[in-house]
Amino acid sequence: MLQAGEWAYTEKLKEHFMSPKNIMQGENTDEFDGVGMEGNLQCGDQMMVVIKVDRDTEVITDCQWKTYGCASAIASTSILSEMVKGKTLDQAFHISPKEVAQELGGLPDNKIHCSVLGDKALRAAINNYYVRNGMDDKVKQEQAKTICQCMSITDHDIEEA
Amino acid sequence: MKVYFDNNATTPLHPEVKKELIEAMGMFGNPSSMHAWGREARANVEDARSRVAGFIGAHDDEIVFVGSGSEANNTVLSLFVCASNQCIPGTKMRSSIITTKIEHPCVLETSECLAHRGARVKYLNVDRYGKVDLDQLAGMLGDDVGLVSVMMANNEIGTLQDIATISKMVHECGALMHTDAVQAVGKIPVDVAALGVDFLTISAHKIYGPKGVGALYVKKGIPYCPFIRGGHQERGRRAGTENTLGILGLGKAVEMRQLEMEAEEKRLASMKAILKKGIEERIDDIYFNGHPTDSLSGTLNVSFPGAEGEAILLYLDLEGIAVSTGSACASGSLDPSHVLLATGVDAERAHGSIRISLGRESTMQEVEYMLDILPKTIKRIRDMSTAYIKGGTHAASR
Amino acid sequence: MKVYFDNNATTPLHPEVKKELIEAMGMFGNPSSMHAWGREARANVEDARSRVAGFIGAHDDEIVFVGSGSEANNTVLSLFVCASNQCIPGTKMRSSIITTKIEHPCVLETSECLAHRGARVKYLNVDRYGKVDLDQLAGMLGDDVGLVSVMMANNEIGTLQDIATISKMVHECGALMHTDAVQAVGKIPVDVAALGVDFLTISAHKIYGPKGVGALYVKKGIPYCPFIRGGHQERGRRAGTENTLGILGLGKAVEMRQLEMEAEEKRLASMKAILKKGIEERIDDIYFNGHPTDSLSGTLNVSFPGAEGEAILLYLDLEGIAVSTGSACASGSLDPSHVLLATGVDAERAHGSIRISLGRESTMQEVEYMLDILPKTIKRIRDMSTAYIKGGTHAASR
Ligand SMILES: Cc1ncc(COP(=O)(O)O)c(C=O)c1O
Ligand SMILES: Cc1ncc(COP(=O)(O)O)c(C=O)c1O
Ligand code: FES
Ligand code: FES
Repeated sequence: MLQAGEWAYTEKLKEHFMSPKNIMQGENTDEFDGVGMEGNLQCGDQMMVVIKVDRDTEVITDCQWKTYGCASAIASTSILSEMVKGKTLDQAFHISPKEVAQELGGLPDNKIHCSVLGDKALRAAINNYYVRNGMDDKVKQEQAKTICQCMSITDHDIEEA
Repeated sequence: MKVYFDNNATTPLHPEVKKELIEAMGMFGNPSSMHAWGREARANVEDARSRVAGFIGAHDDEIVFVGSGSEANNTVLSLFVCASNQCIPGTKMRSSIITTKIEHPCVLETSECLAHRGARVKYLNVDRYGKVDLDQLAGMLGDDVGLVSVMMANNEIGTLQDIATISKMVHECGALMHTDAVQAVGKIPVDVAALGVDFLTISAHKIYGPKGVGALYVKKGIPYCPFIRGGHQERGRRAGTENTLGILGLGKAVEMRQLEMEAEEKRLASMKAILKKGIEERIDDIYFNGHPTDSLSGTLNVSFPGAEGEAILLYLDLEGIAVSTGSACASGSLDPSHVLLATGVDAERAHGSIRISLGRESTMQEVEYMLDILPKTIKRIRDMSTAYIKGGTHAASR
Repeated sequence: MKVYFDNNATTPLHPEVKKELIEAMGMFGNPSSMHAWGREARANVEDARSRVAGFIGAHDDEIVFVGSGSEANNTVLSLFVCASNQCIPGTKMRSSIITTKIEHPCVLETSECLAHRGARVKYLNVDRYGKVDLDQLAGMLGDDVGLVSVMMANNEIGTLQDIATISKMVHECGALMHTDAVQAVGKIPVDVAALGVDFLTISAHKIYGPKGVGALYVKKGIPYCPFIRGGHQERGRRAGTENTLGILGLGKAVEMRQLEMEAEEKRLASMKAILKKGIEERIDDIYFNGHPTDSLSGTLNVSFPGAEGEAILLYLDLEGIAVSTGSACASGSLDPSHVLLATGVDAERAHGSIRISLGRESTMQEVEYMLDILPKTIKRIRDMSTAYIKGGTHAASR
């Protein structure tokens, strides 16, 4: 007989779930340079990512977040918030959910969409930064079609994941 | 501390059931065999049947042993879709079925499949406490209705239905009555005559018996056709070599329930009251789901808006506490509980709910530990929740 | 002396299986639960799945745990009668089924029921040794055939079929192939790839595992729809809380078979040869049924014209020896064995036959005891038999 069943998720995910990094303290989003919000409470998943950006280099200096979400959403956004620090806006925009999942050592199939959420919120925050700074031309639109209305998740996201 | 508060999902074996199983392991005959080994197994299976029958006020030959509560429910529903009815000579089943929106998936999914196969299936609404709408039932009942299936106690919120009243209405229109009593038998008194049901489902593993065995009560004289076919086992009503160990375990589990149920349910009720009061006092912005009084004494379902259910479950798990979100068998599904939605709870509150289900091994120390850990856990999750930020849904309530 | 020679009906638990069950009794979680208790149960169930899969050369996710061999067989056959096929989107099942006249009742009765429900069912003949008529199969196969179900080893006479050849023929016509391998797995090597089957049935209690649990092999990519519906258990392929103890017992049983099968089958074969020779030498006017070589090594079916099977069984029982007439689950029925009749044996010989089935606990002392008691028993019965009075059917043969 096997003694202990392994955790539902990887150890890495468990670590980030137990002590999530960069949770936004307080409620004041005004002190950030970009704010992105995805999902909604009715669907059981919501994510907000806020970023601080060095205007000269376009490097992300801080990334914080809040979520109404499950263990995968919490852990994947925690790890994502670590990954983007020091990256340029452009580099950060192109981090794929797949890379996030890889960092976590894999995710169960039915949980992939949860990691997509953090990624989408980050992209929304980056776009928000561009809009706020009059760089509307830099705003990147998602090309793919939305296949999950409720999560605003696209077929593109799923493939990426 | 290790705290198992998920007794509606499944229960530990009763120590007496363990003993019985260990003792019975040498008894290996096939109850269908005519020789000594077979007769020994047969005698023990029949003894278990008597205990189960006695516990719910049935005759011995009204009890069919099956492989699970799910199988029992599938068996009953499936009686109503045969295109030929060759197995039940002389009976033409009526082809409409009525059930409720809060049934266990094994009833709901089977109903959906039957609908594909030509049955008409209607689903009863429930009120905000999870009670079936009897007026709606009265309106639905008619000449075409063959079967009404209403669960006795709900697994997620614990709400009890008035099966006796429903049976009466159902019989008046000439239909048959089934109740899934998996969560009720062994927790509240169940007497098939008083309930007036034609079919009733029991599962052993919810009452400290083994998993993979259940019983179906089939009232004498009611048209019946086996679901699993072959062999003459169970008087031709369920094929497959009898799960002798499982059946003996169920018999013993029922015997122990008979001895312990009454006192224990009182104990659970008082523990639940303490748990409820403690949660109310220590955590704000909460909602209890299910009926405030007509409910299983060990079941407490509570919503914490702004905190997601799976996150609560897993943070509690890290502290050694087992609870569930919705029903165990729905885990893996991302949809909010169909039961909570049916009671009119909005999706967010449904997503943020957990079920705490106490059992015979639960202690007051465990309740206290839970009351220590749960508030911290909810705070922790709410602190990182978007639902509580400025402009978030619950910002005002803070 | 107590002699259990009815191992085809059911077998005693292997001591290692008993140990496993006793150890596992504390592990009570529901494998669908996400918390620690659930994960422990899940890990153990998946471990058992790997063992079963490995034993028959399948992938883990091709194994579905079920409640019995009968349920597995019902599951496969029932795939072919849904009027709607909503559950298997895009697949329109062909509606003819071919099986044999010597299948287990759980295949034959289900087939009959399917025939009532609109399926066309054809039954293959067997020769006098119980081998399926392959020419007849070739003639029956056509565009309309959806499923062919042929048992691998017969429970009454032990005859083995050439499943690999049959699978090939079946696949050439585009149908699916099922084999009921309940009596084969654990006795002869079984490899699903070599056999080329799409479905294969296993039952634990025939190989020293617990009753009430079995496994169905479902080849990857094959259309499938659950028989028992509800819940997400077994990846949505079989609802009902998993019988964790039973599944662990099956896993252990399979593990022990892997270690012991080869040596033991040789031992059983030599014991059977001695038994056969002894019966031949000591009792006249007898017939062995089944194939002389292509047969299970522990199964010996023999007819004693002039002696009625049940009488033989009960006289042997009085001497402490357990055998069976036909299959255990047909007991209660007074009809002669459908298997023997299909091999062309006349009704009288069929009535006068017993099945002796050896197992891992059988000893040479038991064989000797049997060879001492059986001749006396047959003589005793024949001495009071009308078949042996002057002018009786068999008087001449004396
Ligand atoms: C060939 C065969 N198939 C199927 C079965 C049914 O298996 P179970 O008793 O597990 O339902 C048996 C034995 O009973 C059998 O011998
Ligand atoms: C109300 C209800 N019905 C049916 C079932 C199914 O019982 P089993 O797990 O024995 O199939 C359950 C539990 O899983 C239940 O809670
Ligand atoms: S013929 Fe109707 S259920 Fe069998
Ligand atoms: S709709 Fe075909 S089996 Fe359910």
